[in-house]
Amino acid sequence: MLQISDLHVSYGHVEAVAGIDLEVRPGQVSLVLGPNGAGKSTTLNAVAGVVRPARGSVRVGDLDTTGLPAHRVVGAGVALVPEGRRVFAPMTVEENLRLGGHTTAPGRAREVLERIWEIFPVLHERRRGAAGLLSGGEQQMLAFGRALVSDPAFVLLDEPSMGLAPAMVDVVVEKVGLMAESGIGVLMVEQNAEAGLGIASDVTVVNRGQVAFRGTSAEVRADASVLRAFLGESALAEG
Amino acid sequence: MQELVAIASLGSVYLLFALGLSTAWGTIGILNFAHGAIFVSAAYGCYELLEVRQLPVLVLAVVAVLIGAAMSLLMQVLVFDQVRRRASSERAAETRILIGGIGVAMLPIALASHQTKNLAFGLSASGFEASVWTIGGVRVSSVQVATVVCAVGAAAALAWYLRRTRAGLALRSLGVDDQVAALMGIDRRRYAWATMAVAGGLAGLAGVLLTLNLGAISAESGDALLIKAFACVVLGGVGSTLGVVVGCFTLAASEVWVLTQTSGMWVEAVSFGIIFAVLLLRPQGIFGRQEVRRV
Amino acid sequence: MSAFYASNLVLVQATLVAILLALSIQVPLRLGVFSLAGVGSYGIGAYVSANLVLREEMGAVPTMLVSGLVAAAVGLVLGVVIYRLAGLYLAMATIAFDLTVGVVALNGGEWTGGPVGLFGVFADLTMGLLFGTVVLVLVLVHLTEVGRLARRITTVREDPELAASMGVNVRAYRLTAFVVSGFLGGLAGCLNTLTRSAVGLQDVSFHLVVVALTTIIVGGALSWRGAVIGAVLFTWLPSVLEVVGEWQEFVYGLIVVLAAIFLPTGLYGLWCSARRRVVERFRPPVRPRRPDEPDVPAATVAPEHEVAAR
Amino acid sequence: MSSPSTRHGTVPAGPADPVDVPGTGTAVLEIRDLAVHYGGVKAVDGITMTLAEGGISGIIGPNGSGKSTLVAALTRLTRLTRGELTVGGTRYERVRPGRVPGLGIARTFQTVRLLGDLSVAANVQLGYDARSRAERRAPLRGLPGPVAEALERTGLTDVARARPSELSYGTQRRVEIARAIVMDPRLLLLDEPTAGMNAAERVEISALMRQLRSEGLSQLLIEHDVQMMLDTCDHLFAMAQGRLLTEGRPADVVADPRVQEAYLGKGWKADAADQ
Repeated sequence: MLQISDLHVSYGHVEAVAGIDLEVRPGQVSLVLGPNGAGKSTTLNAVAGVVRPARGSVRVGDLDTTGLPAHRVVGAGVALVPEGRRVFAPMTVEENLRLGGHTTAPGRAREVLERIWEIFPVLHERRRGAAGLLSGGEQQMLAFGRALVSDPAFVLLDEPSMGLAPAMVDVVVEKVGLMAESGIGVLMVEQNAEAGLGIASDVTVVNRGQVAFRGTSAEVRADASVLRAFLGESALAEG
Repeated sequence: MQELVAIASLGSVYLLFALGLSTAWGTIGILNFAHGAIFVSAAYGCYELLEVRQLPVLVLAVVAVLIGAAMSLLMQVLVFDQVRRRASSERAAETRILIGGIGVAMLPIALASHQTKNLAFGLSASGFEASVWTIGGVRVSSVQVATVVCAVGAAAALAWYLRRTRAGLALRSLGVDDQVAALMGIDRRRYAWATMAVAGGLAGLAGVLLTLNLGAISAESGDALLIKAFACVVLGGVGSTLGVVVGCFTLAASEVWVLTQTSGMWVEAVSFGIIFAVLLLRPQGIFGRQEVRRV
Repeated sequence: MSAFYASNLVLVQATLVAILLALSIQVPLRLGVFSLAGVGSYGIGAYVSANLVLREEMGAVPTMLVSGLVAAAVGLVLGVVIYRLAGLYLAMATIAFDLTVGVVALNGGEWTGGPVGLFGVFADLTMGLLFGTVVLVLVLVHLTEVGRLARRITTVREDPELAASMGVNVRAYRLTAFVVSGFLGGLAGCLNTLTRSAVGLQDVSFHLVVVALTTIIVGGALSWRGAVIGAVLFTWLPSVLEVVGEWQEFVYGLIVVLAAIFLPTGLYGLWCSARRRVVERFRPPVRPRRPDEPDVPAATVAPEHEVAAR
Repeated sequence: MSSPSTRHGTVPAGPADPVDVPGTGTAVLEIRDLAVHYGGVKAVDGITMTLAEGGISGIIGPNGSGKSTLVAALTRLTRLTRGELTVGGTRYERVRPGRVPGLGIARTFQTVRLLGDLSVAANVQLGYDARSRAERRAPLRGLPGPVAEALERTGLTDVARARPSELSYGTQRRVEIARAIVMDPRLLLLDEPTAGMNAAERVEISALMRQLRSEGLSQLLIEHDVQMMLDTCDHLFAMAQGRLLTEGRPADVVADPRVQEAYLGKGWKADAADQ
């Protein structure tokens, strides 16, 4: 289990994350929703070691990974797919995937790579091409694949549907579902609520660095105030 | 034909020197202005060692590589890492790494100049005499052959390493996006140390080979070589091993051509002309993919 | 006092020239233009002035003006060619320019005296004129460090995009940096030739780049006061520290390294922040922020279109 | 356009009766068929908009919908692939960015861009510096009148001598707004001005914008916070994937199923209907 307790992160004067608790279980998708600037991405970055939390703890199974640098968090079994995908554009698709397996034992990496070719046939087709030439959706697939090669127990997804056409969003959602089915715990951050609701087991709405709502997918659909949390956060305060 | 031999050996010296400079710049983002000082210091270290005891030339080459690697690593740990840790932004770090490099280069050069009284020094004390062969009217020395073999071998090995190995791949990814590279589990600092050590070792080897080639070098020869290497790297394209190879031999050929056409004093200007021409006409270099950072 | 002055005349002159040379690198730096072309301009000014005096028997004042203007014109041409380059590329391209000037000096035949140089360059340069010129330059530079112009220069350096949004023609500012740098460098070279009545290859060497850069980095890069502090320090250090003697270069190198690591704003910057701290102690703080809080890292707030372009 | 469903009865109506909005007849800014492509990415792909003089227009759209690129294009900081831009009757799609303020467009940035070495007052003065020589009056002592006034209106007078780093994020954003209004623009472009602000600060900014509108200043607001848009804007544009989805009265736009879908995913409406 990936457990985030009382996480605080500050940038200058802004306390971007002010005490967030989250749990991610293997094989399940935890969805984090919230408006821009709510602290969603910062939470993921703090878990992945990109930024240092000011307070709180992150535990992966029995391992305390709080404050570890990013390159060591990967070894603990947590892979982050960053916002905007950020594939290594001038390198080939295959090289991108091999980089994802940097910390994996070579034999195991090859095994996982074979699986990835199966899940994402488009990547196999274009494996010799430069990653920068892929479409947005294909780049998202590559970013998923790259994270999966590290053979993670938990995957953190930062707005995977961002900037993608609706049809492509459906594909992304489908692949996230596949990830979870294979036993990986997924922590997904989204602005696009529907992109995750169908596959998420639990939903956390974050607002101004704190948890504003927590419940199951069905509860979110039933509660109109959560919708308003998206369309206007002050509406939530009033409701 | 004799010119071809000159181009091959001159280009090979440039190549040995520029390979490390280019790789460090293209991957870990460090343009080491003290690279020339490492080159001279390694040769000078061998010269001082010969004062103590006579050593065969092969041992000297190994010593030069070790001196170069150690100096380069030390600079990385004591200066560049420190600058980067304290700098507020990537841009500020870039400028101060350049300045720090200029400063750190002065230290060994001052030492060597002081000891040699600014005179040229050589490695004749090793008792090594290059054999010279004449093949079809073309004179080739064993040192020239060794230089070409070392340079081409080093370039091929480096290209293979960067293309084919897991570590090489990781190193290249640092040059593309070091933040995401960290997310892949790549430890930038460790790679920076290894890269700088290799770069320094190659510069050290170039120092001994050029000294043997020319008979003697002076403490100042590193500065001129640095600008030339910059020209080669810019010409070929930062981050491309093939580009550096082409750049180095192009510069050597241009210099040899100018040497045969003019009085020879203009040779030094060739590299500057190349820098200007490339930055204006094709800023990413012949094989470069990264766009030159412009305003 | 006068005995001290007489015995140290050469050093005083050298300090004044060093101030101008340092300014020729500092002015573009203040605009965010990392150009070291001022050293090449220095060489141009040095040789042009020698020729003007030796061939045309020109007086000191017209020689200074013409040398400065010639170097400024060359600076403008150079600027038009490379003003778009940034960072290391610009620094290296301008170093190449400096060294090109050196090669031309070496091959200039009777115009430059080749490796020997030119001697007997006597003009009517008085100490008063030299001093007055430097003071005038400092006053003019000072005017760019106060008020509207100072604010706009700072914006061009720190955030060119913001500067454009504030109506600044960034390209014109950057080109002006090349011209002013050329003029100041040319003037410095000319004054050096006139005070020493000779010019040689040492006036166009790479070593000068190191000297000028060191002066500014240690003194402080963002004010003429930094250039003055650095120039005084590095001209007088050898005579004050006799012990250093032949290890001068070594000590200089050490100072540059330490400054690059620990002194991002130079000695003048250090003085300014110390003064500010004292002032702030007596001013009620405005919701002070904790010193351990980091700035927002740029990467976490990347504009949307940058992400899209990747 | 479909009429709003009853569910949106909870959404407050626009802040002002359209009749009260001054001078809606003429256009302050016209955008015609604007496109910006980066390599293969069509960040903005054929947008036509007209901003009414004297009103507050808003643009909403999810991340990656092209809003920031649009702003970069309007301020000439990015190259247009095609399209025409007209401000106050002057075509300007080819001018360099430094001339945009002279045409009467002032802006704030998505991330705070203040100069850390300058005081708050000096940062605001940067905006005054952008005015033409004829409009500038620099007093011998103290701040020029318009600068002092802008500081006063944005509630910054007390912190005028502080450095930006000493201020909270919300206050820093107000410095940016002060810097923009002291330029005396005909159009003020606000790029996510309330990001990182708390609710009280948001209300303040919204009030300030409406105050400026009552003085006749046209504004273009880019925001994620839809509630703030509903409270502040007279006219709303919704973008998705580089294109204009719809435009109209704010409440209508927010109620538009296509807008709901862009924000919430296409399955949303069906699910909501189940309730």
